[in-house]
Amino acid sequence: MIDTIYGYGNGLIAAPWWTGAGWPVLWTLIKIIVVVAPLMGAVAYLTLWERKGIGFTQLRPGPNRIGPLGLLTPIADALKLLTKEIILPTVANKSLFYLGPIMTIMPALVAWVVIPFGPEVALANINAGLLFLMAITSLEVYGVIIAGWASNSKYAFLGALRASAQMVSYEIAMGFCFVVVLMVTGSLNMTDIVLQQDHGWFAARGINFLSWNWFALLPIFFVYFISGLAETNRHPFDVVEGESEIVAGHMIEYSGMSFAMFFLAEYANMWLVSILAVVMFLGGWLPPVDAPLLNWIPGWIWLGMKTFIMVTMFLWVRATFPRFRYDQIMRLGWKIFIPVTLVWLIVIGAWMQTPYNTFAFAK
Amino acid sequence: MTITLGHYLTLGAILFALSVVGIFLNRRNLIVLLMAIELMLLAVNMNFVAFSNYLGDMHGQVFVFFILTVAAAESAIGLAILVLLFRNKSNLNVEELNALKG
Amino acid sequence: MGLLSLAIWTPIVFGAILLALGRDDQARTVRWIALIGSIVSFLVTLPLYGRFDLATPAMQFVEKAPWIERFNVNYHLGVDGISLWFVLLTAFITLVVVISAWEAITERVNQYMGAFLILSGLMIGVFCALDGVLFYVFFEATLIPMYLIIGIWGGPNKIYAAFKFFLYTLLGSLLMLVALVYLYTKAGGSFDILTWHKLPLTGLAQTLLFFGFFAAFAVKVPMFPVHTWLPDVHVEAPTGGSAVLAAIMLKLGAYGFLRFSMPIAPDASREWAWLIIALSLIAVIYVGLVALVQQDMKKLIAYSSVAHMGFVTLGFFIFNDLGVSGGIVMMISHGFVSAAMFLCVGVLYDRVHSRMIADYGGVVNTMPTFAALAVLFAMANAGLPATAGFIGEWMVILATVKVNFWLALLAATSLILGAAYTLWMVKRVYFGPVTNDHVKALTDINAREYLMLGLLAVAVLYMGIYPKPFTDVMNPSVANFLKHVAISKL
Amino acid sequence: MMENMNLAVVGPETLLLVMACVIALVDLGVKSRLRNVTYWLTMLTLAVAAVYTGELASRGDTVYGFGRMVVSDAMANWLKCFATIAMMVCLVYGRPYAGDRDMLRGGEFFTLAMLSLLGIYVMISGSNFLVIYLGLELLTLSSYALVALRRDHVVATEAAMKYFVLGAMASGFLLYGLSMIYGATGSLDIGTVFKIVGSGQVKHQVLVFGLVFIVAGLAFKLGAAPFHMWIPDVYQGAPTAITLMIGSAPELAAFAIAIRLLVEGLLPLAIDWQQMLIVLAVASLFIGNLAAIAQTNLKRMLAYSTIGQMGFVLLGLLSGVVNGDTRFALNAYSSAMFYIVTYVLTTLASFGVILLLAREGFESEEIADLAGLNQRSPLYAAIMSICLFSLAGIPPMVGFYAKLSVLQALVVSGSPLYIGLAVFAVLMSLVAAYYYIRVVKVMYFDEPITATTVAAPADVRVVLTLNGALVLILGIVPGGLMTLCAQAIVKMLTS
Amino acid sequence: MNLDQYLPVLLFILVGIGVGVAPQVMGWGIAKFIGAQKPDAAKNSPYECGFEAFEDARMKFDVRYYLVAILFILFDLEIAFLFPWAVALKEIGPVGFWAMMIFLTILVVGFVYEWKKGALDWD
Repeated sequence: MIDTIYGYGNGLIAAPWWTGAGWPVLWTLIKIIVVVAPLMGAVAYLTLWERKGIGFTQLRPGPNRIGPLGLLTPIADALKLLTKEIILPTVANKSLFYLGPIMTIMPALVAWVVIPFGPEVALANINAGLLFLMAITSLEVYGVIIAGWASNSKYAFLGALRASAQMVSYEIAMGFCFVVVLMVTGSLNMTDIVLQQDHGWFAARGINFLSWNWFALLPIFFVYFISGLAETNRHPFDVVEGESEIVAGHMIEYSGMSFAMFFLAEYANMWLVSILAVVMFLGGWLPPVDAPLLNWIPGWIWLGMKTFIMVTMFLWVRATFPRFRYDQIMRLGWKIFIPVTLVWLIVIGAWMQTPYNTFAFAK
Repeated sequence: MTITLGHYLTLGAILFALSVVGIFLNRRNLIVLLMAIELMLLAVNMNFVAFSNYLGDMHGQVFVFFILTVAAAESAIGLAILVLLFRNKSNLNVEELNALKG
Repeated sequence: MGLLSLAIWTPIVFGAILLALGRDDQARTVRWIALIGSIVSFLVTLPLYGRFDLATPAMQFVEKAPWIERFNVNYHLGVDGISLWFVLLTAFITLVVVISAWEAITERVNQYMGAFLILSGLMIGVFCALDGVLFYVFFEATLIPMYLIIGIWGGPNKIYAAFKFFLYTLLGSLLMLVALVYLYTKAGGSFDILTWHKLPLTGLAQTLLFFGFFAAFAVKVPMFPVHTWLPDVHVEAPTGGSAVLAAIMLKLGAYGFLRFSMPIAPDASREWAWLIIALSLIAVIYVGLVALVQQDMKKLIAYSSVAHMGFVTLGFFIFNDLGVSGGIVMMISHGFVSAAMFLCVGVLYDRVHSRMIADYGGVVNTMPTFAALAVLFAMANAGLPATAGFIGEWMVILATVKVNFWLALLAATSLILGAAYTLWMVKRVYFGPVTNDHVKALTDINAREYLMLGLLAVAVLYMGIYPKPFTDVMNPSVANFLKHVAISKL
Repeated sequence: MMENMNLAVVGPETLLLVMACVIALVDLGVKSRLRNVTYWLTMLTLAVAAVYTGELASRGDTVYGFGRMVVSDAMANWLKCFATIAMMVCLVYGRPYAGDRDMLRGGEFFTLAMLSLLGIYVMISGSNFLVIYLGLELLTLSSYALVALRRDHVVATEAAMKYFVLGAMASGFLLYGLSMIYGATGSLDIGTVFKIVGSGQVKHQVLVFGLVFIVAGLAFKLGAAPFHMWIPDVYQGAPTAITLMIGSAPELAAFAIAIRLLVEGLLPLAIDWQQMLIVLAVASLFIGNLAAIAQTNLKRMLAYSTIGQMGFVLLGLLSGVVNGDTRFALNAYSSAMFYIVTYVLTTLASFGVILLLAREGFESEEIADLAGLNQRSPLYAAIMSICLFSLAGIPPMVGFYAKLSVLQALVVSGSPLYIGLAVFAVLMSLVAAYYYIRVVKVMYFDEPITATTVAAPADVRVVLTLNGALVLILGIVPGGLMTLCAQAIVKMLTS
Repeated sequence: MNLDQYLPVLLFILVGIGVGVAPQVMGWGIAKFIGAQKPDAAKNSPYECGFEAFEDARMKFDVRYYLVAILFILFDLEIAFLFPWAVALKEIGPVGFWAMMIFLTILVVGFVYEWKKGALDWD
């Protein structure tokens, strides 16, 4: 069906500029919107799900006024933010002040370009997918730093410093996690990473979910998930905007839609980290067991389900754990995660040198 | 218009020239100096990658990898020295680096 | 180890020992060791004369060992009739200088004595070296101890003098270095001086080499326009420094002409002889006149040295037997006489602390013995017959007459001028009534000074009365030298 | 790939690397102020490395390793051996000084010294642009950190900053040149580059374009004018112990890469780089020596003198090929090598004396601070003056033979231009003699400003005396070292 | 090399920037339109819990942040080295594995050094 649409569009105008450049661009834009629009919706409703979920944990109803079960709350929030006054502090660097939110939201969205939603379904099935992901998510720090610096406010500045230090610290642990995944996959291509998990000693016996990376790389999976929490500045690593200390961190001076950008980016990142976890560790769109019924369910549903579970974990953690102290955060990142990942990296590397590794079955 | 080796090399040369000019003409801030140095290495990288691709030889890209790493180490040390200097002098003005003369 | 090596290294070893182990609070021991060292050094040079074969012009006591194989540089020593006496002279003067410093030097005695002993060894090395690099090394190395001697123990303006000395002489010798390297190349990788003597060279090359060497040696001699460092240095240098400088170091330059310039570039030497002769005559006459008006005894003797050395170069560049021999004899005699003159000034200076002629007068009344010796040396300096100074001047003038009468006449004015400035100084310093309290308080020389001046007096008289041992040694070599120089290399 | 790995080639490097790591870790547990354990461990390692490289060098084999990426030949091993000894001497001299100035608080002093030595090794052994570059960076990065080791010292940090900026720029230049050569020849391997450039198939303009940058980068590293700007500032600003460290052993490495790049790699372009080197040499001699006269700071004066001395090294390097005739290569390069080795030896002793005189809170950097040193300590005054006379090229110090061999290399070529250069060099060394003997004058003729005697730890005293004596002894018997250099260069040229 | 695959990346970046710019412009426009734009000095001054902002906010801050930044640069680069190695691990065999182990050993030495030096302590 998609091919039909593509072909129809391509035939719309017979000029070479259209078939050569115009239509592919337009087609790509359409695809991008197909990804971004649901993502925005998911982000919006994640906020609601978060409030509802936490409310449930704390034995209260959560938002329930606007729409049935409060289902229209995100829309109301959006409207509110849209109409709020945008404040530009007098001492701020004007252009940087506006650049901050852009630099925050842009990477959070762009990273989705390499996410595979199915065997052949990815906006850009590039060979250096994971590398691209690392590169683009690293830019996230710029948004924080620029916002903190441009605000020219002590709280913002301190918050930005803290946030960036925390983010870069956990980025290292996360990078090591990526490396380990790469070792067993042997490819940077996200689709390959998923497909590789379909092979292995367990997969050959039908219990596919044990061949997924999470099992063999369990410590790495944990480190990745926790680093993901820290990367997104989520609980319990949310000292960045610890209300009792530095109010709202680097976004303190922002209001209205500018603030909404940060907000959107944070939730988009949560989705991103979750879906990445799924792609890298939980077999992406693959069904857990090699059964006809499960195989019949479309891959994107599996992917969606897994991702939803992962993102719910974020909320669960938030509802459960108290906030870390900053020094504890740094200690966890540097002194525990890095050694753990290093050791596991070496173990996996050594294991792969032996003929007894489960990855030997790959392809 | 196809992009040829010459274009890459020209870009590299322009970047290189920019960085040299940046180093010599910059009189305001040391950070800019560090950035100019990084830019210089990037210009070299541009050359190496372009040549490597043109020659179909991997060694140039390997070289780039090492240059990147060294550049990182270099900027780490540069930053460290910068911090020291800032703590000692409380500014990063190039023109005020004048304790040494003769 | 050959005799020449012994002659070179004995004083250097003694000097090094003094430098390394001597301490200021043991000045007495240091002096005695220095004395023993200088005596031993002198004694080891005596067999050179004893065993010298008077019949041959060839190099004798030759020692040759590879030194820097990479550049084919050899430790190549040897003496012929031209250089033999300078070896002995150097050792002798060093002995005298060590004695002269016995009481005058009280600070850092070990360094003073050590510097002189090492200097002595180095200068002997210059006279013995038959390898270009070896020669240069010794030639240049003498700068260091001399620089320190002038700078540490010199007079009030010593630093200026020391710098002037060092830089003037270094400039010259660096150009010589280029010349040496050029010769090495031309000779196909050999630094052997005797090989260079036989090396055919083009006219241009000879001229360039000649001036390369000229730069080094003319400064050292010193010849007329570049002589200005000498008076300054003499005035500031300590007595011993002046003595060694005048007696031996100046001869290094003149010796260089004989060993390098003339035999290696004979054609250029002949071609440019007029220049050297002209400069020499200017030195003799003009500098003689300058000497006449000096108020400072040391300066006067310094200018007189320049004039005398002008005579020496004049003798060399008229290219005949008598002239060259005369020049060499004059170098030796001047070695004795100028050293003695400076030491006499030193004796006075130690007592009165002044070198100005005007501060003295009637010294003969308080120091009769000393005055007698001083007058003897003054006469020798003026070239009076029966003293050492006479023989050389006479030979050179005689040789000049053979070439050109008018030149000889001009040269002969030196006798008049020399007599004038020397004897006038003698008159003002030693004779007449006692002019001031300082002179009245003078005491005559003690045994040590007597010994030192006596030794020199014996030498001066002996050479003046019986010069045959000196001329006998050099005759075959000089003859051979002139024969060689007469042959064109073009 | 595997079969020509030849791990033995990097034996000394491995030793240094392992021990550098070990020492870094051992030092973590060290409490003493002077870091005795670390110090002796470092010295032991360096001693072993010196013996090891010396042994390899005297064997004289030329061995390639890692697919011709590294080479271990006689020249490399001798230079490594000398560099190691130089580094040991630096550490002996520098330790009391560094201890007084709280530079030993962490153990970085020794670790960084070892790492910079490792960089020197890699540079010397590199036979591939990449390896040379990595060695160079290891050396310079360690040096930057060493210069900034006195964290609370404004001048030192400023010097570090200048060193960093200009050093990084020099690396950038060198790299840019290398990238051009790589593009033109398609290889990073020096031997291959040599063959391809020699075959004449490559466009000359591209090569020369790259060459200009390479020469500029090398000139930066050697400290030749007009790329000398960092030398005076860094020499003066850095703590003296560090000045010594960056002024000694690294010069050997800079020489080695100059030989590797220009001679082993780009000899067919000699006509082009010679002209550049002539300009550099003349400028270095002129600027270095004239600027040195005006200095009152001893370290700064020695820095300018270094520039002048580098002019001589360049003269040695450039005289190797005359109008495409390589007959004189051996002569020229061995004279340059001899020059640089003896220069390092002399520098060690002269900075050793400065270090020795520097007491706590007093740097002894001004020339005037040496006043009357002879009265305070005749021995050290003698050592210093031996060094200065050696630098001035007065026999019988070793510096004279260095100058002689370079002049000889120039004159032997017979080219009038080169003879003219020799005369110019000679005149400049006269200028140099002026400022060198001025220091001697201060030490011997001036009255001391303080009467305190000079005290030094026994090891410093012994090593310094040996070092000074060696300058003199090598001046009396220079033949051995000269032959050694010649043999090393012969092996390098024939391989 | 197929660069076509990168077209979506480029476009997505543009879209991403657009998503950043558009709402801000929109929010600004709407706020202006419905009159919710009433800035005053107090409102526009930096937030300081009610105090006057009496000095520049870009003050000197703790050196440990620099340390983290520097360490990050270094470790991130190690990861850059590990990336191609990890991808190719299956092809390069034991030699590649051991080469990287040497590298990691040195890295670990550096890491231990930092740790013991207290560079990783935050208090």
